Amino acid sequence: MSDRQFVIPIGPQHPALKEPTSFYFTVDGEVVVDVEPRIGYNHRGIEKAMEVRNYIQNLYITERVCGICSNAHQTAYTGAVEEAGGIEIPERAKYIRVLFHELERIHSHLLWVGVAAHEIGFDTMFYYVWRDRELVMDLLEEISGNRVNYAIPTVGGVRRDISKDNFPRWHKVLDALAERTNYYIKVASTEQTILDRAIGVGYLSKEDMIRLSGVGPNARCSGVPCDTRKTAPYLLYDEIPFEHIYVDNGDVLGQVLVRVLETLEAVKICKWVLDNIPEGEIAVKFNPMQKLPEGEAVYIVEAQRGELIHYTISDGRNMPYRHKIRAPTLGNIPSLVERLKGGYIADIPITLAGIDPCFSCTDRMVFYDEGKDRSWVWDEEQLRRYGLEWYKK
Amino acid sequence: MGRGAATQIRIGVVQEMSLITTLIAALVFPGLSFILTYSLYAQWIKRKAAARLQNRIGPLHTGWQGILQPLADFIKLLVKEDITPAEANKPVFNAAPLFIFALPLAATFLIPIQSITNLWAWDAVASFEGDLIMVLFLMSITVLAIFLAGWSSGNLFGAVGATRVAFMMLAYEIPLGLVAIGPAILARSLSISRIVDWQVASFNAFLTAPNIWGIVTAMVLFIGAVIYTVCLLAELEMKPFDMSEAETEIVHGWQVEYSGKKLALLNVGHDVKMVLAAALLTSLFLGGPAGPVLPPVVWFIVKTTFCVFIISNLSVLFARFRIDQLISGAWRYLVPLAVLQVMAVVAISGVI
Amino acid sequence: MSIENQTKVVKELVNVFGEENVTDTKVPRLYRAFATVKREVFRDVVKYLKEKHGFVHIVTISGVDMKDRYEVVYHLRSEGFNMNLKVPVPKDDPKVPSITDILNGAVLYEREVNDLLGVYPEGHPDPKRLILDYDWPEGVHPLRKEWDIQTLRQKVDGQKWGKDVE
Amino acid sequence: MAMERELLSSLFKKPATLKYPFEKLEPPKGLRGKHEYDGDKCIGCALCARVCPSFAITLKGGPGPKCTGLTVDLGKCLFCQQCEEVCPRDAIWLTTAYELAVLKKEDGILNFDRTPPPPPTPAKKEG
Repeated sequence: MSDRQFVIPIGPQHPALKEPTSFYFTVDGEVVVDVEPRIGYNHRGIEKAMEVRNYIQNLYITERVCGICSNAHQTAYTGAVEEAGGIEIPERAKYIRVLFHELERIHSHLLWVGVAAHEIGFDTMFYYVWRDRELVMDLLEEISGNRVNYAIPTVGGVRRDISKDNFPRWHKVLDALAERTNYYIKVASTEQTILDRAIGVGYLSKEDMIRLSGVGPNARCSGVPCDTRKTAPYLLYDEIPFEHIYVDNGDVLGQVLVRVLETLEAVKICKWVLDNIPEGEIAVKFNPMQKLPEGEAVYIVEAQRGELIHYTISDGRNMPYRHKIRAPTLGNIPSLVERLKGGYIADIPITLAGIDPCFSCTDRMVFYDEGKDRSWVWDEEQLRRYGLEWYKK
Repeated sequence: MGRGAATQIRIGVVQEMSLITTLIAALVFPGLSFILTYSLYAQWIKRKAAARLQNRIGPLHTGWQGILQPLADFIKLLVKEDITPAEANKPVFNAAPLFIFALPLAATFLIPIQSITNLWAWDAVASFEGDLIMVLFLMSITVLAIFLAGWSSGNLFGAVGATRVAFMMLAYEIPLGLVAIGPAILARSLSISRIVDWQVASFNAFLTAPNIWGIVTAMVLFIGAVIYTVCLLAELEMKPFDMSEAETEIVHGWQVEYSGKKLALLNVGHDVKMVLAAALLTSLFLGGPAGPVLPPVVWFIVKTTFCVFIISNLSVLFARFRIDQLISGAWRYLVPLAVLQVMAVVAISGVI
Repeated sequence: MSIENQTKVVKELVNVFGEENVTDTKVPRLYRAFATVKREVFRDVVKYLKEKHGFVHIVTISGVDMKDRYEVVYHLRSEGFNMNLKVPVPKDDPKVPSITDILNGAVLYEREVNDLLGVYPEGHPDPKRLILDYDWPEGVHPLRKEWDIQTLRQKVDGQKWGKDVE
Repeated sequence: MAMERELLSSLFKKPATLKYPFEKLEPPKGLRGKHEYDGDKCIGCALCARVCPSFAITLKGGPGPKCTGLTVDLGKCLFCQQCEEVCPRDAIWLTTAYELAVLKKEDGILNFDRTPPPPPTPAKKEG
């Protein structure tokens, strides 16, 4: 390190990061030379916790791996468990799962557009996008009973049915969403300050992206056609007509484009589901204490942030022997580091936000404090005293 | 504004002032107390306007429509714990907020607002030939104080913010000065009061005998006002030029280590600076506190409120620029435009 | 891509590397294949798959404690086709050859397995801790089955974990 | 400048923000909120406690007929509605009450009581 370079720590607590993680940036003036990521601040031991809960309880644990892609995790989890246990789910359940998968994609992508606008200092767009995102949030809350953790897929089907009477109204909401998304596409493509901050920022070529195994919109913006819904269709995606979206910009603008265009596609898929859903049962019975036969299964879905894999091993009990989750963000960190190198300090937030990082997903395994051999909680008074003592030094 | 109303405008004359009136002018009205109260009001206008433009409510519960919220925030910050980092250069770190607060405040004393002996006349607390230069000088010195504040805090983000402030000054200081000279050339005076007088006189003359040169002058000055507003946004470190405190990049830039009383001072200092910016915009381009029927101070409040609204609107309209984009943009567009504007002003002043 | 093609790829693997090195192959459904690969030939298998069949994408690496051995599962992908290579690792010698130089994307996953299961990737360019804290005790790997939550909980606050769980 | 028109039109529109404690949003019908319990229907089968993913439900007095009610720790609860789904007698269900903030941790624990049925008569034992 020459004397002109210094290290800027970003995180674990930093306004550009919505979740705790840490990056050490070596900068030369305003230019980033090297990056060292450090994750694990949000490590909750979910994979270990799943080994002592039965398959129904784990449903809700997987949902809480991540707040935004809760339904994607559940879809992957139920898919893996059903595949390992040889359970066939009813046709109608598949439609409802797809509906939620796509509604969640709309809400997640709109959320991302808002966050990205905030990262480049465009708070106004952030407020407006999040206001309009309430449309889909309200829709999800109405169908599932919760804004974030829908708890809709269950082993053997889905938990709540949808009523035909509401379809005309939902169609209207989806139309409104498409209209607003189109408006934001227009804003993003005509507002010069946004283009200045997005074009050429955090560029990564297709070859590098393939080499570093990037996933999701992060890879598709560099021209890698890697949408699992197209390459290895699951649920109903081989029947649904929709576009495989990828652009070869390779920069933040490409990420914006991929996400907003995918939002429009997701609206289309939702409308298709509402038009084509068959009547019938929504779930086959699965007892909470039911045992699964021995076996293993890999289930890969396309979450909003990219390919999400659940790998489950059953040893014949009513709880998994081992359940492995790999969230998309972990797969995107190597390419993110490449994207950050050579950029400006000012571009760090938007490049970081560009992969739509979700470190809750990424850190998910074990918590145990070995040295102390006990757990404890501090109350306010103790915290205050600790703070005072710290400052006396 | 009708012709009859316009003729009612009286031109302020420097009154003979006793010591007591001078003290009252400096400390109460239109000096210290008025400016402080007014700057809190301006902060409320800024916040409320930004909130409404963003389809939010904004301050609401403290006072009518939350008008006392800035005061409440100020008091809250006063009672908060005041931390000086161990790494900081303590004398500089402690003194910088005072300068950041006091320098813009001193500059507002040179803005003509209201004479306290004559309800229908305007007058600044202190007015002398060349006070425009003094105001610009005080504004530049404030930037130096800001730089020292960030640099002395011993924080990496503070240091980055401080260097960015200094870089930004390179970008906006020159067009800011150039454009401010335009009205001064036309008024053939470097005194803000004289510039206001000239604006009123020429406006009245225009109303009695409209001619093409009046319109041309107004258009050239309008371009100047636009450039000036852009530079003021950078001076105030508001979006799209808030890269010196950009919270998503460098947390809060040069302010990052300030807390408690010092942060309260910094915030009020920022508001005073905003009032100063709006007042300068008013004085140089909008005819200052002059207006029909109502006393000057009312016109001053109306016009500066309008300016604060414009600033607030502009600051919610754009994404943040990068520091290199600001500098290259300023030197590529703003500086040549400002030079052209000054040349046009010189040409016009030769004609009229 | 059809299931016949996938079966062919797996068969080819067995033919090229020998039945003693590639065992337990199965193709349960479209886009999925499993195979157990000996540690000695594992790097060559990955190289072969990358060059011959376009398995350039590594999805993740899972570490499993199978009681008598550890198993490191490499989930590779070519387009949609997902190949899962299991590499058994004996408990007294928990090491696997690193494949980061073949598939660059594996760099973090190998560190993760090293952290949580304690299977060291030999030849990894930067085998630092990834998830666990730097002052986490050496040789403690949470995903090993001896780190049982029941006993752990008892150790922490003397309670049985999960009142009614079997 | 792309959003200026939208911004100015917002000046004359009602803000999107709800003045929350003063005006409240009607929750949708299916919202998963606070628990409700009917002691007369409960048979103390403990299914809800066994299925709860976060072990938020405890049976007072143990499972079976001697059960005297439930405690539900809302601090632990995930509001997944699995307890309602699994209950064979519909004795526990989720309402749409969503204002669950409390000042003390202990106030967040719902306490439901149930009069246990009279001990089985000797005649029943014989049968």
